[in-house]
Amino acid sequence: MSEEYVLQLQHIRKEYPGVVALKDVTLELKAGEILALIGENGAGKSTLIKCCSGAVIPTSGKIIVNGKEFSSMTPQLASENGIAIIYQEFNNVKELSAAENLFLGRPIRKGIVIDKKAMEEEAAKAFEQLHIKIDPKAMMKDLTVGYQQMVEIAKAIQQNARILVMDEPSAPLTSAEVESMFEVVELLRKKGVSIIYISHRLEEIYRLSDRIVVIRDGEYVKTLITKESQVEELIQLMVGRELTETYPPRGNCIDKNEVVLELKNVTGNGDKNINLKLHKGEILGLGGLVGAGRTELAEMIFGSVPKKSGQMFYKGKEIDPKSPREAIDLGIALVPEDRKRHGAMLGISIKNNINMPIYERNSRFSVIDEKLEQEIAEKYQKNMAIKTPNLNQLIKNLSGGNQQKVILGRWMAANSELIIFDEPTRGIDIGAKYEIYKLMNDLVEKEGKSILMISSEMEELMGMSDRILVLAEGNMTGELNKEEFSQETIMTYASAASNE
Amino acid sequence: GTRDDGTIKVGITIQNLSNAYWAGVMGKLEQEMEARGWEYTIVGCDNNAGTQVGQVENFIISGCDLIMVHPADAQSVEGICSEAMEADIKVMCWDDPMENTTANWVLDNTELGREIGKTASEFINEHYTKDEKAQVTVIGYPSTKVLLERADGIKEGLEENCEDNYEIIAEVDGLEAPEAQTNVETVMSAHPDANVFVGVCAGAMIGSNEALLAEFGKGKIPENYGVITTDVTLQQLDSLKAGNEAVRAIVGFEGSNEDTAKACADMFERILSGDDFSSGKNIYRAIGPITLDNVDQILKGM
Amino acid sequence: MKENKLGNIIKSQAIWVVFIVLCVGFTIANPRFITATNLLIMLRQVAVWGIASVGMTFVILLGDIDLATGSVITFVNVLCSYLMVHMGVPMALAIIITLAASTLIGILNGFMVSTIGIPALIATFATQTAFSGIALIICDGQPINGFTESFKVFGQGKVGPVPVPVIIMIICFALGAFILNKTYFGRYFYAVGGNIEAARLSGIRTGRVKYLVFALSGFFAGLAGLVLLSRVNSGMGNASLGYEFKVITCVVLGGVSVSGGSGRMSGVVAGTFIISALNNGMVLINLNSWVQNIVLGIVLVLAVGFDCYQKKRQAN
Amino acid sequence: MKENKLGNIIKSQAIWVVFIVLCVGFTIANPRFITATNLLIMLRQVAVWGIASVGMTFVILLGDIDLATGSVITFVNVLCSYLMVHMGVPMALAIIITLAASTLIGILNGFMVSTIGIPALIATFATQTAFSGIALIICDGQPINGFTESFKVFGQGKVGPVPVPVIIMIICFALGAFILNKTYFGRYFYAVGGNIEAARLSGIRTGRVKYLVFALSGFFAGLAGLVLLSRVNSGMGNASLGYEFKVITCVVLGGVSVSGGSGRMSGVVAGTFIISALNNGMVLINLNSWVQNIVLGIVLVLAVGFDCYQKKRQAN
Ligand SMILES: Nc1ncnc2c1ncn2[C@@H]1O[C@H](COP(=O)(O)OP(=O)(O)OP(=O)(O)O)[C@@H](O)[C@H]1O
Ligand SMILES: Nc1ncnc2c1ncn2[C@@H]1O[C@H](COP(=O)(O)OP(=O)(O)OP(=O)(O)O)[C@@H](O)[C@H]1O
Ligand SMILES: [Mg+2]
Ligand SMILES: [Mg+2]
Repeated sequence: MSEEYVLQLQHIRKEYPGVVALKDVTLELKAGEILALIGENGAGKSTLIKCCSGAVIPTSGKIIVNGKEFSSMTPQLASENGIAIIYQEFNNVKELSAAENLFLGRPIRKGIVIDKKAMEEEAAKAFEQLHIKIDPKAMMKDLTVGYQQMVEIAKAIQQNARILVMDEPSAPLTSAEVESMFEVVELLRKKGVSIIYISHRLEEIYRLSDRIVVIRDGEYVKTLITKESQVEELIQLMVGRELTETYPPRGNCIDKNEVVLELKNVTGNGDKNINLKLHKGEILGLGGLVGAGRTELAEMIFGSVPKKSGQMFYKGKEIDPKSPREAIDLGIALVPEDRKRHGAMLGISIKNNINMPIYERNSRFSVIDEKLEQEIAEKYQKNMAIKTPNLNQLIKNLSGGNQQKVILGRWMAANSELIIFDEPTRGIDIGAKYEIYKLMNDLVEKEGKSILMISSEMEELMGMSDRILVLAEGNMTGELNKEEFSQETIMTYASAASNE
Repeated sequence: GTRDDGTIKVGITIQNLSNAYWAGVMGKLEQEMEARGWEYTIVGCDNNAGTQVGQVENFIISGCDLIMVHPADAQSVEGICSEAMEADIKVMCWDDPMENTTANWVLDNTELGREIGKTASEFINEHYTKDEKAQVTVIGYPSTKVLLERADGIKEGLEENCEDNYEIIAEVDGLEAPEAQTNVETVMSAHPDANVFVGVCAGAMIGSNEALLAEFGKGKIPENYGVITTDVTLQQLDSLKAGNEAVRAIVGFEGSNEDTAKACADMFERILSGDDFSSGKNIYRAIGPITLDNVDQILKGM
Repeated sequence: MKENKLGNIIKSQAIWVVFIVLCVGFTIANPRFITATNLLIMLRQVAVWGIASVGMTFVILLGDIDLATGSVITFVNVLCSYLMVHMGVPMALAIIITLAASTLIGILNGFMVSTIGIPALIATFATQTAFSGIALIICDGQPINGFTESFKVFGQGKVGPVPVPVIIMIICFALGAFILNKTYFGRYFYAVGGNIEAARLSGIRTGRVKYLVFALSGFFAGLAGLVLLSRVNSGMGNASLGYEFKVITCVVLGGVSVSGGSGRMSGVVAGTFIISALNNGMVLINLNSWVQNIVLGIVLVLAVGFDCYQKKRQAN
Repeated sequence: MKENKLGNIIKSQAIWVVFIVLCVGFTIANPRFITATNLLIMLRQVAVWGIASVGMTFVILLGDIDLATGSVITFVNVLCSYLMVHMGVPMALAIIITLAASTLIGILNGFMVSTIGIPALIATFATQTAFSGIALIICDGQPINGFTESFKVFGQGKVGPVPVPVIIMIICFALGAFILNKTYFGRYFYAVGGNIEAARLSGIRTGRVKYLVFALSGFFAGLAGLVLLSRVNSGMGNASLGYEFKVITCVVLGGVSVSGGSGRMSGVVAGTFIISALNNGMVLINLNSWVQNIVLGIVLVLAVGFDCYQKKRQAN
């Protein structure tokens, strides 16, 4: 490995009104290495790497690519200098085909005329390399979240970039897809591509990276050689304290006699004949591959999408919520998987975001009790350890993880009895994860609530659930009790339907 | 007639059908044509020449025997009117002395403006002197040719008929009543002794009358304050007749709406019956002031 | 937080600064501008737009737009005068029926936008077109007049020196600010305007919110129409052509973002005042009405542009 | 994918079905409707809007809107006739100058929208207001006429039985379809309209795309203005009040989504034809012009509503 740096971000500082996202961070990428960038939510990882494409213009600092210095970057310059970036948020055009998305901004063309066929052929090749079956002509909006992410990855690879930056590429993917992505990453490494890899999943970091850069609160902390580092050390550097357990223990608090939620042959929204029982004080895990239909099931329970047939019982009474409002009033909550689109109301304050479902409850003749509003917001800011200078801050100015905490706070405040978590810790750092797990435990243990948890992280699913149900292509394919938990069994069930 | 069943069909396009004066006259004209057993289509072009050309095209294709245009811009419809003439359709123009027509029923808008100016002068001469000049506001709407000509005519008429006893203190827009009212209020605020308002249309009169009523109250408007414009609508005539409002005179045409409609229908008859207009195809419309003296007679035909 | 509030104050004041600069300029050109009488006249003139702008603010906050406002005002003019004059309906009842009708038009818009899913621009444009036709049919293109004296109060009356329409406008502004800041509906407007799907998943019945907002827009337009009717004392089938854009201009000048989710009532008040000062001042200084158009366009670009440019720079 | 294409075809055909139903209806009411002469006249009448709708389609695909179109058409009318009549500029040069000027107005809009960040609705409304004033100042409120005979060709000429404006419109439609489907910048319009941030981060110079689209909209409006001028043979300061909404209606009827990112040129052709059939047919069947407004509103709601309702149901 040569000691020459292909990319240097030097003394980068980025200020937002009221927030300093980065304070003098330096990061240097060597030729042909995989450099992991880790840090808590809001540490500034995404902001930092956005600087090398011009998606974010740093307040001060230098960007040096292959020895050439740039005071400011643009997406065009970055691409001309061999940099490709997979962003944490999706960056696709829903109304164009997968192939056109793959070639967005650099279509194959003859003169001013595009060559659609060539693009489709190239796209098909790229998808094949990733072992995914995506029709290049399919509209982006018709693809699932996981597939959309795979298109993003294919797009970055397709550019034949010398420098590849990946910001949490695995977050929306299932294990099988993560595997094929890893193969490609290894292949690229062999070809001499230099890679910056951001993830909250430490096992990925250990598997792939050569060196690790840790940042915290917008400041550079330390660079480590992966092989010489310890997980405990990493975590301590990230969160600034020691964490002993990944999954906090929880006493048995399940009340077998009280069934909070029962589904009988629920069909609709892509799911068929789903039966399940959730007891009071239980955390029931829902496992499966991308497209298994778990989110769809959650949407039906939450009244967001109507079911076609079957029955739902909540605390023994039959229910058929026609809107989220009805579900919320019954005591059901949903922490959605796509935070930016379905969770956070980005343009309004943290305080309003937390209070949104309970305004009617806390109003008199439609007039809001502003004191109560403030108290509630303060309470859950404290409980959820939301990092913010003040509660009137717009939620869009928070990092992904902190946004998630606001959403969790919202449902805590709404006093829901049954909380559905759809990928509760997607893109959330270890420190915050632990807090959220503890909170989930407290909810079932101390407050007698019940939780339905959808998760694609196998570890998390097994670590947190009391029982696991597995879905495949809209069918329920298996149920596991705690003592039966194992990755292999879950995977077998998860791929059951497609094997038939 | 070219119609299969022998009935006569008339196509009419006018500048603006949502305008009170036009809606009123056209309503009466409809009655006249119905009485004669004709078929008709009346459309407004919203002061838009392009639209009007299209409307004449549609009339040609729908097999009219007579097309009447009240042109947004006479020059623009000359071409299409000549096509109509070629198709053996009679064409009449209301207002302008057009070329490609069978006959024109002409209103000289500059002349009409002059008449308004003259009528206003009589009022001014009666109430004002060299030492105490009338403070005149001209209410126009400079975006259409017709109204622009009227406004210019008004100024000429004032100059010709007044002694040195007036002064134009403001010129403002006011095609529709609310706009006129707002602008007159502003003028009165800028010139507290603004007292004579002369305008080019019904909206100008209704708006300024209402502004004066609001300022002084009914019956309390000083004698030397007045509003004089053209167009014959019921509301204007009522205000004039009431006597305790600001309306002093209206410059009208043939008389009532009914008179106008009848005169127009008579023109239609003459044209349809194949009268020869080659010696003089421009028939000029009568213009004359309506005052308290003849208002009752006119109101009968509204 | 302090900083933020200060920033907001400065931002909203930028609009007020524009207003004050305009006032000073006009006063220099014609000292009568600043007299109490003229200022009251100025406000009276803008009352119709100001009242309608309250409903429009809600609609624009939702990220929608209401092009039907002008037609609703015209329709109300014609309907109310038809009821009172041709059908002999007592004034109070006629007013109630008229306001109900205008609110219903708003609900029709809400139905098209929310239930059918037609973009507001198109749905309300269709309503505009259709109701301008209906208004003309009702009145047969003729002005309707001859109301009772008491009806004049709304448009021409005064309480002390203050014209009644100005009082109505101020009450509407206050009501608008109250709804936006103190009631949960107001919070919902911002939430739905900002991210409708997230709002729905937080338990807001977004469909109902849209209905409510369009109904309110219809209602305020109806009220504005009544004030106009009383002011001009005659119902006409073309009373308010293009008023929707006057009203939209007031709202947007006031800093309400047309993409929805942000804006404040106080800004709209300032926007309305600016338009009113311009309308009045340009006539006072005898500006040619063609040039007035150019000035209006430039002021709009400068005022909105300043705000947008700031935001754009901040975003980076 | 097959399914998808089929779906698209059915969708775009829904608009054509509306067109055919209208034609059949009008023909039954008045057989003259379906004569070749009338159909050509019908197309000639709509040519001005059809030409302008090509540029408007691009703008709406971007999720923006161009309210300046009507003013640009008026401005072009006045400018070109002023140059030819009052300044004696030769026809060809006058046309070139005029088209350049209209494109420049488009670029001005692009500057305000892209560089300053003013929402298109506001920016182009300001342009509309200002340029309607400028046009009136140039012509002093008077029509300008007295062009050379050869100038009449664009609006009144014929090639065989086919009017020249119809030919120009067809060329513009074909050019529009080519740009949208075959050229890379046409695809960029979809990308920028669909997700501007993604487009930017993929290296598309989104600012330039906006400039280009508004410039094209100005250019096509300019061309439409020239055709109108040649058709009416006289330049007026209020030639095309409200044309922008006629043009927007054609585009939106044609299924182009006002939120940007989706729509096809063939749909816009259908939308234009529907408007043209309605305009022509309603006069042929002697429909009262007030009722015409009501019919227009209802057709707009039905056609767009059907599409939107389908999409809304599909989304669930
Ligand atoms: N547009 C913005 N305006 C204001 N503050 C911002 C903005 N974008 C990011 N920030 C702030 O910058 C900091 C860094 O955010 P960033 O998204 O880079 O974190 P991250 O390390 O990628 O976190 P995560 O792991 O949650 O994705 C956060 O404190 C956030 O609040
Ligand atoms: N917009 C859409 N249009 C058509 N089909 C869709 C759409 N979204 C999802 N689907 C289909 O619905 C099914 C469920 O997809 P989804 O990814 O939501 O499942 P999931 O179990 O929630 O997966 P995840 O692990 O991502 O939570 C898949 O078969 C997918 O193809
Ligand atoms: Mg991040
Ligand atoms: Mg899911």
